[in-house]
Amino acid sequence: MDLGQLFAIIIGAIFVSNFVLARFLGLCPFVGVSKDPASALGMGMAVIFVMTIASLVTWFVYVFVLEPLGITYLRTIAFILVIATLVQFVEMVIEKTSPALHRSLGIYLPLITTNCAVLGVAVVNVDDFIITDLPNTVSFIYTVVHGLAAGVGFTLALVLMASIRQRLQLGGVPKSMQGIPITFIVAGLMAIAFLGFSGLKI
Amino acid sequence: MSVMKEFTKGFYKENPVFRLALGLCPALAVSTSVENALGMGAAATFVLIGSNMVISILRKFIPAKVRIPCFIVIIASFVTIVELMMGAYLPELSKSLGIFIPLIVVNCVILGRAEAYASKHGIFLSVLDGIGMGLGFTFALVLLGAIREILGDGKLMGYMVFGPGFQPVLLMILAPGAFITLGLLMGYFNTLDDRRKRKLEKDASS
Amino acid sequence: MIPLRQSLGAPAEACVTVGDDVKVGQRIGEPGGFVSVPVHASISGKVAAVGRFPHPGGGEDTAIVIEGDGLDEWHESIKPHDDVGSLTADEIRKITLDAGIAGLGGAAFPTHVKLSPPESKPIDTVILNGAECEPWLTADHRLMLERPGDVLRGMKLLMKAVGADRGIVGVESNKPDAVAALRAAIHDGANITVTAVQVKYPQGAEKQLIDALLRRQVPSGGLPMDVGVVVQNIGTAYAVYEACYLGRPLMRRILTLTGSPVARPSNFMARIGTLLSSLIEQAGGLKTDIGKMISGGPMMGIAQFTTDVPVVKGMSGILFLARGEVNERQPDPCLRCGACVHVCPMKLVPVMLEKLVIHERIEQAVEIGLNDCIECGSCSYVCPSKRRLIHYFKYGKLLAAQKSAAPTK
Amino acid sequence: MQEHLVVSASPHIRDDVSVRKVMYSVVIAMVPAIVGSIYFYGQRALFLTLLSCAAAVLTEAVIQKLRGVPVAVTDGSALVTGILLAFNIPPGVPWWIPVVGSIFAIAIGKQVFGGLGYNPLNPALLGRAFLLASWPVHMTTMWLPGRGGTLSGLSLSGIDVVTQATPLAIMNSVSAVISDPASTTHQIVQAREVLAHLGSSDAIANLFIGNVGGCIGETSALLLLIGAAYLMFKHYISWRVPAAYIMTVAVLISIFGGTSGLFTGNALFHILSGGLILGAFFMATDMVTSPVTPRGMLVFGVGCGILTTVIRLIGGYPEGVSYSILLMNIATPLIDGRTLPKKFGEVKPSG
Amino acid sequence: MLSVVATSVLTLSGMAALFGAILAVASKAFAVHRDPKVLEILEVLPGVNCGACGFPGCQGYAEAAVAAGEIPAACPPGGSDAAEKVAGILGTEAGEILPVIAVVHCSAGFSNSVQRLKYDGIEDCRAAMLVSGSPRACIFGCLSLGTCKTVCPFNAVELDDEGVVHISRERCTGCGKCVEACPVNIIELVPMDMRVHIRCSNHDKGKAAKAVCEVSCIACQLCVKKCPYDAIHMDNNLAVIDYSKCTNCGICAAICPTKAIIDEVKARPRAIIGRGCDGNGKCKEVCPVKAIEGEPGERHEIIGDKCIGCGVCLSVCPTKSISMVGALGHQKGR
Amino acid sequence: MGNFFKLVGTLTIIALVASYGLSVVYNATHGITEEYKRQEEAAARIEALACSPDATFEQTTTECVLAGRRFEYFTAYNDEKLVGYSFKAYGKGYSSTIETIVGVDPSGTIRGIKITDQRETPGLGAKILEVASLNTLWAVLSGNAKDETGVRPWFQVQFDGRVPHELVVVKSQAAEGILAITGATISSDAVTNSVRRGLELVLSIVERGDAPCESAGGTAVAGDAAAGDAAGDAAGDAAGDAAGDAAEDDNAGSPEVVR
Repeated sequence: MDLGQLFAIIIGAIFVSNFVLARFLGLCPFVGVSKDPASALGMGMAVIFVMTIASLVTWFVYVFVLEPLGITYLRTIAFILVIATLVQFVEMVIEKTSPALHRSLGIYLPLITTNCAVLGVAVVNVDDFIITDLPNTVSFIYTVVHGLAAGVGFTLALVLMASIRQRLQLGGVPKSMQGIPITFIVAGLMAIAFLGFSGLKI
Repeated sequence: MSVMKEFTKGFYKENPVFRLALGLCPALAVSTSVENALGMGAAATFVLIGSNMVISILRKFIPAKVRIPCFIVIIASFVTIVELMMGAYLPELSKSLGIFIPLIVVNCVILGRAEAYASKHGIFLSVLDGIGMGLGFTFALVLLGAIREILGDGKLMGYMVFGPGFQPVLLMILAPGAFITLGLLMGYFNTLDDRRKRKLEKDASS
Repeated sequence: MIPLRQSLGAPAEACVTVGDDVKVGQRIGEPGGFVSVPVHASISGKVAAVGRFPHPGGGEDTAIVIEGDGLDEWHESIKPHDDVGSLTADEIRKITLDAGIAGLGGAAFPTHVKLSPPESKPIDTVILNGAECEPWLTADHRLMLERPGDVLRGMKLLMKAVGADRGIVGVESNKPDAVAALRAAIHDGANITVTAVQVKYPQGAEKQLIDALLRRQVPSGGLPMDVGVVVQNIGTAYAVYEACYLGRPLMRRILTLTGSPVARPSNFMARIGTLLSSLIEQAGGLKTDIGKMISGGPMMGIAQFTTDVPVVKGMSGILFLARGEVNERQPDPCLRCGACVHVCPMKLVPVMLEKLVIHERIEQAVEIGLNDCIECGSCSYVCPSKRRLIHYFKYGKLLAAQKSAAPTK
Repeated sequence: MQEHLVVSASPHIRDDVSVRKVMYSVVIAMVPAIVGSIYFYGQRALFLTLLSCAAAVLTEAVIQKLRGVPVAVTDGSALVTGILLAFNIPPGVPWWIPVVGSIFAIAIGKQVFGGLGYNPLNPALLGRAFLLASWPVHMTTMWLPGRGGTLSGLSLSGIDVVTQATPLAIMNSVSAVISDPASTTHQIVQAREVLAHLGSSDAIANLFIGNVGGCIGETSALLLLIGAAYLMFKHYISWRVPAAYIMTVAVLISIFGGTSGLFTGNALFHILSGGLILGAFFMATDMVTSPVTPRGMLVFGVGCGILTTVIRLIGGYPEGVSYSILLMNIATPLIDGRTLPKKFGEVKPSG
Repeated sequence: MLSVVATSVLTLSGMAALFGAILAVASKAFAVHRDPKVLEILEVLPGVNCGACGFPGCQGYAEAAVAAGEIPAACPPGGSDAAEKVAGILGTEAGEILPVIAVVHCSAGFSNSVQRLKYDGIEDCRAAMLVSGSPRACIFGCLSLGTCKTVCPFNAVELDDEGVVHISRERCTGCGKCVEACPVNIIELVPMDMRVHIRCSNHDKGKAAKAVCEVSCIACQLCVKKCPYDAIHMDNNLAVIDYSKCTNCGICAAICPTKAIIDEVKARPRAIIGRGCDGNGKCKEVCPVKAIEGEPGERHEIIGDKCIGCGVCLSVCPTKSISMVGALGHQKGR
Repeated sequence: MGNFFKLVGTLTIIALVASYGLSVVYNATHGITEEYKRQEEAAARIEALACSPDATFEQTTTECVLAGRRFEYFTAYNDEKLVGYSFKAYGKGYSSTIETIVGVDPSGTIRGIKITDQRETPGLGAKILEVASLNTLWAVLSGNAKDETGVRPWFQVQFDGRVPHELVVVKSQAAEGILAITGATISSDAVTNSVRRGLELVLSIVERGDAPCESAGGTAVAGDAAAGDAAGDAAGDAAGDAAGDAAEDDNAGSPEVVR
């Protein structure tokens, strides 16, 4: 393992192949919770947390359960089970400890379960870090860092989008484009701008 | 609501992608070509029908508290079946759809229909709903795929549409093209809807 | 015609009825509250009507119409005070109140209220605002030139009333004659200085003036007294002088009548209640068709729709604009050029405030300083898109007030 | 009957600036650069610029008509977008490039959001980014040599200058050669030579005047600065964004931009090349898409500077200006919200 | 080595059991008390968050309702329907909520009333009041700047080309937002079934009122006198309908000389005189619109397009030979 | 408590049934998938080496790790005669790892390559598989299409007869090297660089006979391998192209993988 590589993973996941803008993952909450920056940030934090933990747990499940038993074909179902449990667990904890946060995220907290970014990060991790012949410690660190960075990338896109949408709400947008359509246009334009990060040599 | 209506609503009125804004991730990710769009649509439709059917059967037995995990397990099973079958019989397609096959699990269309429809309706209607929604989803994907493939690659189903002089708009194939196309299509559908509503209102008031 | 709403706060209540005979200086309206001033007759004659008439502050309000008898008899209560030097602070305040003095700068804030700072806020400085608030107006300038001594006498009384030991007259540097006149009138022993300040709109706004003279910033939402300062207008000081030395209530004021359509733009010492139409006659009438008539200056004044409105205490001038001078362009979309941010003397962000008010996000607007806006008009003036910024801010403040006043059920 | 008096809220007098005035001033400010481009690249530059403008104005008019809002193309904003887009394309591209770019810029970059004043990203830059992503070959190879000069402003040997025409692109590729451990000694020597050429006063002078390969309007720092000075004099653009932008690039390039260790970068070369002047004065200052708060402008400029440097030094693109401005455009609402000026007399917010 | 089948089954069901258990335990440990009633009530509310009830949105209303154990205030948009449901959830009896609708007491348009100044500013009545008072010479009347339209959450308010405000009966829910917003207070909530309204708010004397607006109430008192139900009285030079007495007969609207009273009943029944008529002429006397003619002693007749269907004649006919026919008797032009 | 068991029980039972069903499907399909993969690979090896289908292959697993995977190669014999070597190269493309099977003749020149697995963007990166077809949709619909079976993708054809130092991606036809796919330099780079690295490794093993990577499995090698990945990962797609010159970025910064 070297730090340069770790750095590359982080930059890659946040900017270059941003989960939302380049990989199309996690679009439902991206559209849904990007109405105001405050709750976008809350949602983002929740996603960062869940993604990191999910990466960690799915790594254990894959490396210590599925692979040794030769049932890697069950990874989808196993991962989603882990994630669903995890999210529901987190939801209960947040609801108990911070009702305000819970209210601002509203129904989108349970939707993290169905946030394909979370399952996506687990699946990508397997493809990129786990099935390669990296030593376990290295692949573990890469996996967790990648989960974290992907979450940060998601949050970055979400918060930027929320602040733009807040400005767009203050007028201008033609009626038929208001809401989700314009959000997608903005996402497209953001993706164009993010193309500027492509080809970063790290 | 008539059976026919139940079936066709997925196309336009409740089109999962354009109207309900569900299942967006695969809609954008695999709509780079019509071929992929069709494959994804078929896979999703299969899962949709299967899970709607099973959930509709089991709806009486599943306690509310573990409803979501149960649904997910059921859906995930169907997805894995698709994954395995595709790997065996359609290896090329399976390769090009990539991680988006496993991600059908978290396609909001499917869980959404399970939650909103199949867990409340009988098996016949649920299957019908699954077919309708699945076809609507496929329709949306193919439409997106066709636009993007024609403009972005100058091809349709892998065959050139224009002469060799055509310079394809590469952006359409890239991520931004997907977002913008979907945004514009949604806006267009909104306009259509608006016009329809206004006409209805006019008819009603006169 | 004398409107009863002469100051900020509650309007006065009429204490005469139709048919009564009144004399100059007679009290005809009792203050309607603490933040309110009494109203006095400015001519002698008969009360012809008490009813609703157009008010220069906008809309209609109750006014007392006095039919003049041409005698101009003074009311018997009007007599000079004997020993002005021995008046106590309380007495000065009392006289100010009885004389119905309200700030003559434009806002017409009752002067006695300003002179009654709470114990917890000691006042060390009285500032006399000689920075004419607005372009075009020259009323204060004339007063400083013609009655510098009386103005300073009034000022000393004001200092005494609030217990301040320092007095500063701030005059814009483009009026060296006024500075010289005032300086010449200062006699020994009085701790009064005259300072020339930069010519810059809105230098005459009290918070900006305090900042320019003393480098003290009045806290957001606070009053000058929070930094130990009382700011008074030149005209107010003169009115205090008249009240204390001559015993006259505030029944006349100096005002500027100007603008391109006016034949002879001039300053008038006009009695409160005089109809503007008669002032216009005095100024030689109007040369051209007018498009706009404004009570006050061009930046903050209130547009009038009829010349049948009376002079009120807060009226510092009347400005006429010819039809061609009226800018009626429809607003363009905001370019976000930021010019308004640049000019705002309160360091607000008008561009955002406006959008928030338009979309009725009043709480958010208040959060970023809606209520700090002093409505100086700078932002609207510079806006290339001609957006109605100030109008929106006034409107927003109204909504904000309604919102906070609305009872929470 | 006399007409009614007009009653409106104060203030009753207005400055005589207007949107049109601002826009046409920007157009005037770009005239020197247009003239320069015709001089350097011939009539084709003018042809492309006119095409781009025509497409922009026409698109705007058509969309406004379709949307049923007043057609306000005469405000000049579409014209500005058209010119700026033309400034950002190589002079050798086919005619349809600026047309398609303008249509995209106006339709997707601006009118979708409601037109002037509402677009979050600079339309001209979006148009360019769209073209760059869609037709990379056209957009990165179809340079024309400056009048009587070479593509890069110098004559070089041994380096593939046909496809790497802009000075910055050459700088990039020779830097890559130097830092590549696989390069032979001969290659490195050659590369260093080129590098020395690029940093020579001749080359810098060429860059300043604009007699090098590059996009239509970006090459002549001199002519652009004349226009920018006019705009600054008119107070239509603030000094904050360009100053912060250029200073940041200068500092960062000086420190990290060299090939022989820290503090060996040639800041002047980087500032004068790759459209930085055009970007800093004409596009980063775009009122609609940059922050309105004074501190926000500084943050915006610094952000642009950092991103430009990052993209130039380690990114996939040699110039980086347009992407960094677009990226900062995205962040503008966020910056505005976080950099509200301190209100006059603001007391420390309690709690 | 176990077969793939066995491994799969064991692993997956093991995981399911484990996670199920975790969740079950956690749901107990982190249980939050959330009143299911609040959620139920939220379901039946219209969900427009209009705030007409006085609470911050529907959620606030629901919480308050549960906390109080009764309906805290009416939900105007939801009407009695929602109230019943909420009451059902709370287990209390809903009070009868009379459906109400907003009515604008002014019908001045640009061409039939006098402006006194040229307003240049924000299209909003409240904002206009700030700078100038009403641009109309009639200071009681509508400003025609459409604040009621902008505040209406249900798109029920329209301004026509003349600047006259119309409120859609179908869309108005009686939430009262416009009433609150109108700076000249000319909007009132009246019972839904009231269809005849005074469309003026001018308290000036007749001459002054007429001078500024052609469709103003000139205080002629005709309606007060003619109203068979004593439902109109004068309040400071302005006719006011007492809605508790009004029967929508429309007489006042028909006789008002300035058309300041509007009759919204589109289709009125028509009186028909049957065979039993003995020609006593009582109906002819009372008919406010002179729609009955006939010689004494002979069967009287109704003049079709004059009858407004007020039904006054019905009560005076000694032979009970007058009847009202259909609601489609004639269409009153708007 | 009964409730508790009901919850857990339901979930467990559903998982049980599901996993049973799945494992059955798995058993049914697994063999087919594996067999398909094996056959495809074998066919690809033969195609890449352009040798007779009867050739025999001998697998060698080395100590080296390349692109995160243990490096293996095959030595091909036809009638006991050495035909060449074949190996699988992995390159991290834009959205996937591209697998390429490379055939090398004993002299060290490439005989051919065959890309066996890729999930690059259709219309962009996926053009590494594109056959330069001139048939339009209309031609196909009207039945006028020319027969194009057996035509190899033009991108892959470029590799034929190349030696390691020629494996450089270029942007214009004027320059010598592998011509990149327009707008997809990343994918082009991924293939080219992975092929070159594998080729260099194979040659150093077979020519010098040494196993040049004692430290296989150690962190250093793993890191290096991953660094190769990262460069690919970090680079966007159309982008690199647009740079017009970023062709060499992949190997510019990172040291060669194997010493």
